[in-house]
Amino acid sequence: MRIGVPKEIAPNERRVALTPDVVGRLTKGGFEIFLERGAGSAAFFPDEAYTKAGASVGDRGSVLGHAEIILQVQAPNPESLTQIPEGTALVAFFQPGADLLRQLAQRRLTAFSLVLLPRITRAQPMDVLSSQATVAGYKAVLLAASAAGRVFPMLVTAAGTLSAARVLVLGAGVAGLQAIATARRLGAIVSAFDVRPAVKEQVQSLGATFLEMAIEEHAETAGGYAKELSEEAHKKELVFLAGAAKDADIVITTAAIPGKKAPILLTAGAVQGMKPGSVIVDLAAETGGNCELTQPGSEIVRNGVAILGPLNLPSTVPLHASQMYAKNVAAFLGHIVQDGKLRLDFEDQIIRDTCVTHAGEVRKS
Amino acid sequence: MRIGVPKEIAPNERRVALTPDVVGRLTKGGFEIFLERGAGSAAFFPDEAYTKAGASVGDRGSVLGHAEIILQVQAPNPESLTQIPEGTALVAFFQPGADLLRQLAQRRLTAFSLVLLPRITRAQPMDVLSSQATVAGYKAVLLAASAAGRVFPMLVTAAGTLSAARVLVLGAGVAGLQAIATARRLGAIVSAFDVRPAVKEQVQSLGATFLEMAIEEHAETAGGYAKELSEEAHKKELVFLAGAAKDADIVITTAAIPGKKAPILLTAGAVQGMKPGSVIVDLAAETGGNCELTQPGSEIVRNGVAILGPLNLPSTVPLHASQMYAKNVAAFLGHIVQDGKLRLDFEDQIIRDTCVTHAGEVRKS
Amino acid sequence: MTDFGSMLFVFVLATFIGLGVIRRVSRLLYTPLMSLTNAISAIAVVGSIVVTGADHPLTIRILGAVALFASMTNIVSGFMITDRMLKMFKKQ
Amino acid sequence: MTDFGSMLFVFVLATFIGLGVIRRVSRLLYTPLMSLTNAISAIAVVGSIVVTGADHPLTIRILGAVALFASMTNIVSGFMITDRMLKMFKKQ
Amino acid sequence: MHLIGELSAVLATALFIFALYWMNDPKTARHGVIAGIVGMTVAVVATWIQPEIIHHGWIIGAIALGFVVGVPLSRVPLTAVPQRTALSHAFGGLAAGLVGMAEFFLWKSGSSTVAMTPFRMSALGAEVILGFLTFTGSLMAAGKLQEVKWIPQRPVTYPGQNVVNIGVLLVAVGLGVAVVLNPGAAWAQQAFLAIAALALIFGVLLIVPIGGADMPTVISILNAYAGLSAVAMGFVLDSKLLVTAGALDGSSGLILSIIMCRAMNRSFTNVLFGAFGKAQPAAIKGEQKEWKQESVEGAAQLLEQARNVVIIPGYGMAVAQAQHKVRELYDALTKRGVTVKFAIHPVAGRMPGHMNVLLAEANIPYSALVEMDEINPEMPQTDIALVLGANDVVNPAARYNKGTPIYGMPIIDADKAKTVLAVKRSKNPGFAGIDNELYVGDNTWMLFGDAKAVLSDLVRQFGSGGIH
Amino acid sequence: MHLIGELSAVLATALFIFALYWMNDPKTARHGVIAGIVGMTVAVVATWIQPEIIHHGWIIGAIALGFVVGVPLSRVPLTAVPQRTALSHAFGGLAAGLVGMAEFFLWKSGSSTVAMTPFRMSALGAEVILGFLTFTGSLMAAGKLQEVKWIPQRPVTYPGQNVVNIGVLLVAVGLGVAVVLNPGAAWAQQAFLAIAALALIFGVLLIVPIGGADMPTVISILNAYAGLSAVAMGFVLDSKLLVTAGALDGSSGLILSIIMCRAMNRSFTNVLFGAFGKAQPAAIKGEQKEWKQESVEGAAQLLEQARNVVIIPGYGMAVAQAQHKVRELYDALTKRGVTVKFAIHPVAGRMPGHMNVLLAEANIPYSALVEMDEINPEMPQTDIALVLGANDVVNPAARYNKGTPIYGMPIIDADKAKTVLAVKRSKNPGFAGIDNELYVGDNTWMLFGDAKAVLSDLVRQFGSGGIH
Ligand SMILES: NC(=O)c1ccc[n+]([C@@H]2O[C@H](COP(=O)([O-])OP(=O)(O)OC[C@H]3O[C@@H](n4cnc5c(N)ncnc54)[C@H](OP(=O)(O)O)[C@@H]3O)[C@@H](O)[C@H]2O)c1
Ligand SMILES: NC(=O)c1ccc[n+]([C@@H]2O[C@H](COP(=O)([O-])OP(=O)(O)OC[C@H]3O[C@@H](n4cnc5c(N)ncnc54)[C@H](OP(=O)(O)O)[C@@H]3O)[C@@H](O)[C@H]2O)c1
Ligand SMILES: NC(=O)c1ccc[n+]([C@@H]2O[C@H](COP(=O)([O-])OP(=O)(O)OC[C@H]3O[C@@H](n4cnc5c(N)ncnc54)[C@H](O)[C@@H]3O)[C@@H](O)[C@H]2O)c1
Ligand SMILES: NC(=O)c1ccc[n+]([C@@H]2O[C@H](COP(=O)([O-])OP(=O)(O)OC[C@H]3O[C@@H](n4cnc5c(N)ncnc54)[C@H](O)[C@@H]3O)[C@@H](O)[C@H]2O)c1
Repeated sequence: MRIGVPKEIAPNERRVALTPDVVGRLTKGGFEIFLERGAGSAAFFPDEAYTKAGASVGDRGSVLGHAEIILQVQAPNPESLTQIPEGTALVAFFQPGADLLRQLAQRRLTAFSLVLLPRITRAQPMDVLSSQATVAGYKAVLLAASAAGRVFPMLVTAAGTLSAARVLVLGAGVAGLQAIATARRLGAIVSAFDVRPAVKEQVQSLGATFLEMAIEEHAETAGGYAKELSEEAHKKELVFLAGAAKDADIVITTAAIPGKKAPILLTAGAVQGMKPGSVIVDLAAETGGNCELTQPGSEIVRNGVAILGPLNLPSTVPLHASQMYAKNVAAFLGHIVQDGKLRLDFEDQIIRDTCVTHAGEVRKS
Repeated sequence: MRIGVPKEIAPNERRVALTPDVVGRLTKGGFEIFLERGAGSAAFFPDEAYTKAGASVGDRGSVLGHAEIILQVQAPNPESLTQIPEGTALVAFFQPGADLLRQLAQRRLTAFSLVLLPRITRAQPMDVLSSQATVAGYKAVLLAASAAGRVFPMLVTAAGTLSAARVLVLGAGVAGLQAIATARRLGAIVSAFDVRPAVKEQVQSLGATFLEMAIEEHAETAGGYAKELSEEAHKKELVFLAGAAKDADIVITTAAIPGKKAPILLTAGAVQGMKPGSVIVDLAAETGGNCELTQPGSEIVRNGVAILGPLNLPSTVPLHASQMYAKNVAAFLGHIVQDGKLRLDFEDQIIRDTCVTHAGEVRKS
Repeated sequence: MTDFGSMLFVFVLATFIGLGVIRRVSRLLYTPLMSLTNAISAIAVVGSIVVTGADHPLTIRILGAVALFASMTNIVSGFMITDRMLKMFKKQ
Repeated sequence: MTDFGSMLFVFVLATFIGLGVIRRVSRLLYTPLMSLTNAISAIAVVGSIVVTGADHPLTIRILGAVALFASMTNIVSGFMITDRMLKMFKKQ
Repeated sequence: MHLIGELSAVLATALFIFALYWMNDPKTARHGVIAGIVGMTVAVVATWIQPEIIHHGWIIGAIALGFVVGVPLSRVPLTAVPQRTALSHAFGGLAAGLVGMAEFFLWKSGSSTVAMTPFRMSALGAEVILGFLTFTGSLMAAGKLQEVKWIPQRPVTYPGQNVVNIGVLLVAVGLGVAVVLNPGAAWAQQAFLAIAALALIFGVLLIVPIGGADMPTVISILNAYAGLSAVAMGFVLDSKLLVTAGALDGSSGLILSIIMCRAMNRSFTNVLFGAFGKAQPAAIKGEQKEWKQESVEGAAQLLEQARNVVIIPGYGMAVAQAQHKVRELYDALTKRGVTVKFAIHPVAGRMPGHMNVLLAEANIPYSALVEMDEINPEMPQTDIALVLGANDVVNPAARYNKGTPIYGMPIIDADKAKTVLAVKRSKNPGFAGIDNELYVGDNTWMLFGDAKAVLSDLVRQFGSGGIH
Repeated sequence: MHLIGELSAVLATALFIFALYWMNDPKTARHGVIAGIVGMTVAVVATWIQPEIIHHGWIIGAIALGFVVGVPLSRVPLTAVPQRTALSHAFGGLAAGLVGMAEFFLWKSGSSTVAMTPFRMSALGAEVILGFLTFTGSLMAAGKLQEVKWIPQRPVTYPGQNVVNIGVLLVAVGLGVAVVLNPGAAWAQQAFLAIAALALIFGVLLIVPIGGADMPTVISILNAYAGLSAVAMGFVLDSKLLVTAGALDGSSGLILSIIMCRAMNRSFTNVLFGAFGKAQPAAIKGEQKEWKQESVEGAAQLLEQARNVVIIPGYGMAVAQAQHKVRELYDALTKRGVTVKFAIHPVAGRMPGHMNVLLAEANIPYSALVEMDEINPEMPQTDIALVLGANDVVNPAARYNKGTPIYGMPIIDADKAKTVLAVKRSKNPGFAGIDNELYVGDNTWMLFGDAKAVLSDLVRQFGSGGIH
């Protein structure tokens, strides 16, 4: 089967869908890989490494035009879409917006959105959400530490004692847990909060403190995701978190509810109550932000509190993020391709959930 | 005694010479503190905190004009100098360049450069070099980690194993040791090199590997500083380090020889040999850089290797850097002031070494 | 009347036991141990009783009574002071 | 001829020693320990020698010889296999 | 002459004590063997040179035969060591029984120089009973262990078994009492023979209801019996040496069986009189698998004896925050020359890299961490897989059970290791909520408890084992 | 009657053994005392009820007097316990000596039922010599410890001292041999009295050359002598109980003195025959301070008994990479209820925050870390300051010695703690290259060795101490 890997053209996207390492494994597995020239260079994978691994490197037109399956990180832009022949399959990591889906269906592409991958055990090797969230959680702490006016660890020195930074992590999913771990590594005193009850033990298993707030409702879905809170509970949460933020030097927010706008956890008032020099890193910026003041994609300062709303953090760690993405995608390929042909078995939960357009129809919305 | 603390006006300088905390202690000790409005704001110390601690906040002119001792981080610029009355004492952390010294002497200031503080045991509480190098070493690792295309710790995940970053630290003085410790905290595999033999044990005491190269000469002065190497030894070192850099993902260089240009440790050729995606953070940028390609104050990329030459890193952690600076300066004040008067006892090594101009004369060069 | 061999046997075996048991006594307890063994060694009381109480000449019995008094002092003060010291180890 | 009291004494003391010493044997060595004590318990050989070698009726001596053979087998195989097993603990 | 006898007895006793004492430590254990041999030689020679010993040929012959049989018996494969030990006990028991018989008949025939006090006669009875029951009991045990065809390996139980067994013993003891009270009676000789026969029968009955798993405990108890029969012989023959050596042997057997009982969670009294049967049936009835529990002592012993150990950490290690204790265990094991590796499953814990974060915190070198794909081929050669609060990631159901959520997930093949030790707090399932057959595997032993607490205990076991 | 005697002897022996065995553990130690009391009561009663005992009044009187003196003697302040023990030994020795004398004269007067074999006569001699030398020796020791005026506290030595001492002893022994060989001789009685006198003198001579520091060792040895005299009495009186109890006492005294010698770095032979003097002079001569070494066992004991411990880490902890062992020690101590704090000096190590990095790696909670300024006021109330590879930062010279590079540097006041334990590898100085008088302080004890190794040992001591 012919696989095409175009260069990512979205701004600030430095990842690449396949790495030479994975290319090698795929070619051994009978795939032919066509790679756009320079596709991996932003992630530090030179074209030679790909050719050595068995890929053919060519121009964008030929890559998009001749592949049976196109692997990307971001969704193709409208212009690229026109270059892709009808019936081609597309695997990428995109939010399935209505416009985009319509275009994909129009072009009769069989498109798979990895954002929709079910979080079930056997899908773990393909779980792009987890792998990229891991990178994001790690990087968020580095951003916070770089932006902070203080060092994270406690240091007793001849010039006095530097107290350890107090880091508060809101939302302890994959990214949140990784943030906790990274902040602890740097020597910070970490506490965390989440609405899902199972998280408490997980937070403690990383040596951090879990902040307890009595929420009467059951905030976890059967699938292990968080539910939106009732208005009353949410108000209670806001008051509670404003109190917690007061003591924090660093707040990292990662709360998300799948398919919904991110919940607001820090109001402008809560930010007002924080110490000057504190830093908020809002990982939910992409879906609106957990902090009321967050401006996605930029950094603002309010009352001496820096509020960072970084977008696409994983792309800033392109080498490892691509490595994981490529492994995820290869696992996904292995699942949807059988005997050299696309297996469109919609009984299969993974295929059913991720395939958003097929044969000119929008299957999901 | 009247102490004046003007706002730092050098570009990118966010530190402040005194913190409210230290102001409190000094006022209790009989000093009167005059602070320029907003002097601490960049380091997150609001004016109110200073007034609360007993300082008077005023405009620049009155602060410079009425103080008996002026405390600064950077040396005053020529314009400020004209505002300072003759005979005033000045304590700051500056390289004693000939031009500057001339101006200081001209204005008949009694100027102390904390850069020249002897590294003796009893001077440790005033040791600004150490305190600021501590911050720099820590921050250098954060810079490197942020710039790297990879994560530092080893992580075994469903999307494959991310290998730990290999960090090489060149020059293991105060900043280098702190860099080693910080990189180890983040989970990197760290090795280090220095010409002073005593450093080996110190590097190992942080759990890192010391790279051994047989240097025949004794590269340590009686004061515990490094000497310049002979040309031959230096050549040998360059070859050795080029080899070591090949394996590294991150190189942090901190080598310095007091009063001299920083030694070159990484040639353009060595950089060529490094892996794409590697990062060099050159802490010696201020004195020319340890890497041949370093451009002080900016970041360049060569063969996929990012070379960062940050200037004034401590200033990017203004809160803690100022806190330590202020404690150092207060300790120095305690040493040079006795019974409310400047004690110009040139028998005292600390005073002798640091006092660069007095009574219109340049005492050091 | 016991034969010499048995006595020797008993002595050797008891010494082994003594060495084995004492070696394992907690370092914390050496001082009370010393007073305890001190009390136990006053087992010489057995001999004194025989000498004192049997139908012997007066001088002999006086010797015995002094010995008995001495041993008894040991026993009483030895056990009591040991117990007093041990009471101080409530912590554990 | 030893009296009953001494024997009892010896038995009690030896049991104490046995308990004390064995309790401290490394868990690693229980198997060799078992074969070693097995060999030592073949001390019954002493009785067999007397029965076999003294001037007794033939039947008695045959009983003795069988016992002697049995004990001797124990001694030989017991010590030898213990040593063989212990040789395997070179590691430490 | 008498003095030499006494002194050599003291010497031999001391040597025997040292022999056992030196078994404390593998380093000195071989000195122990030498001390034992010297002690035994001293005892034999001292006895032999007594003037009343005249039939030297007989002695030499029997001893030679002993060597002929003993040497090959010491060369059995290590797997057959338990049988050999049992067989040895049988020989020991036989010797004691025979000597007892001989003494009795000697005395009956009037040719004994020994005065037959009631005490001595009681001792004689005890010697014969203990000796012969040890003889047949040990033979049976050896047979069961060797899986001899006509000896049923399975425990054989029937109603009223204990009554029958105790009955047989009581009759023998009763006859003994009768003989002691009427040593001169005409029937005494017959009674004595009957005692011997009953003891022989009792030995068989004692072992019949016992299953293979309990055999080591039984052998250890038989060891104690053999020792006690030597003590009795000592009383008869008026030999303090016999009494001491026998007492050493008896107490050692006792201690070992107590320890073994404890390790198997059995009460000692349950074992003491052959009432072993009771706990057995459940295990035999169905093929239903059982959770087998190991004591911390037992686990420490297993780990010490292993050449290579693979530790498989999971979420439970994280929950217990046991990483520092893991490091102590790692240190203790590597110090003993055991190779220790950590097998890290890609989704162990609850976040990517969860195990890495914790193990790095505890300063476990990266080089000791091995990925799943690398370790799996090595698992069959692994002596011990220590599963530390991991569950789903070692669940063999992932390989074949399509009904489970984890089907298809690659797992760490802990079940292929020679022995598995698994630490968890309860029988509860892990994240995926499914049962794990690994825990009831034949070669799996559970260590129930919080991972940190269990590891503390384990590490302490090593610490204390090393000193004494 | 005889049977009761034998059985009660066995019982009393067993009780004494248990009494000592229970001293293993503070938890059971008081049971030990009860066992001892019961054992003693059994022995006394069994003796008393013998038919030949007829003068009950005498016995009651002597016993009552024993209580009258004994009870107050047990109420001495704890500081006087050593003297009391010594005095007690004196009483024990006296009793043995007197009984020996009595036995001898009884036998001489022909009113003894005991056959005086040479063996028994030797035992009698030993009893008297050991008893009387213990008597005066212990009295002297008690006097020295109590600082009685007319007994010189300082060691008194003179040339040829050892020759004189050994001479006296040899004469006594020689006389003893003569008596054994000619028990019936006319001069035997005088000779026997002379033996007693010489023993009394020897006891005094034995203690004269010994200084206060060695006294505990000496007392322990005297304890052994007292025990041996009881053994000898047992041989004379044909009492196995005396022999066992005496042997227990003798071996305990022996072991304790060996342990004490080891802890003080003295050879045991050096102490055995009163040749203590030799090592002394150096200590007396000048006021020059000495490095005192503590054993790991001793240190563990000290730490266990402390209520609060302050650990002062320095560069040596870092060099040894001992942080994880430090954590183990921290765990072990806090588990025992000891309060542990870490005093972090601003320049400990070789970089700012050096100690923090390492202690955080080992997961020591931040709350346990205390800054210098905060800990210093607490130091005088600190039971133990454990200086762990720190040197300059605890060097009192910084306070007053203007000549040193560290003059004026604030230090952690380790020297003000009640006891200081200092771990380092050698007597080498630290970074500043200057001597540290803290290490030779009166309340300081060195633990030489690599910090990691020393801590491992310490932690193992705790581990093993808890089990047995
Ligand atoms: N790594 C990831 O990124 C990630 C993310 C989400 C989900 N998951 C899932 O999490 C699971 C990970 O597998 P796993 O084997 O590591 O964990 P697991 O299957 O959840 O098993 C953990 C085991 O540890 C035991 N345990 C818990 N606390 C303990 C304590 N204090 N002491 C001793 N044992 C304790 C539990 O048994 P007791 O309760 O009886 O003690 C449990 O059986 C997988 O199913 C994976 O799919 C992983
Ligand atoms: N913190 C900073 O920023 C900084 C920077 C530069 C200099 N300094 C200077 O460094 C010194 C720090 O004081 P410090 O007390 O921490 O250190 P120190 O005075 O250098 O003493 C360290 C002690 O540790 C012992 N040691 C070394 N390795 C050991 C091992 N493996 N096991 C056990 N002991 C070991 C050494 O004695 P043995 O050799 O006998 O074992 C030595 O006495 C001060 O003088 C300070 O001024 C500090
Ligand atoms: N079974 C698997 O194989 C597998 C793999 C990966 C992840 N997961 C699970 O998927 C789940 C979601 O992980 P994710 O990181 O993608 O989550 P996410 O990004 O959707 O949300 C991040 C976190 O925000 C929390 N949150 C939502 N609303 C909040 C509020 N109002 N206040 C505070 N916190 C709030 C959520 O509970 C969640 O923990 C987790 O349970 C994770 O364990 C399962
Ligand atoms: N005694 C005290 O109180 C005290 C306090 C602080 C620092 N110090 C000492 O001062 C000394 C200098 O510390 P610093 O951080 O300011 O040093 P620095 O900034 O002058 O130099 C940094 C490091 O670069 C190294 N270096 C120089 N040339 C090199 C080459 N060609 N190759 C490799 N490495 C080279 C030096 O050895 C030094 O370790 C250290 O010994 C430190 O311990 C002492």
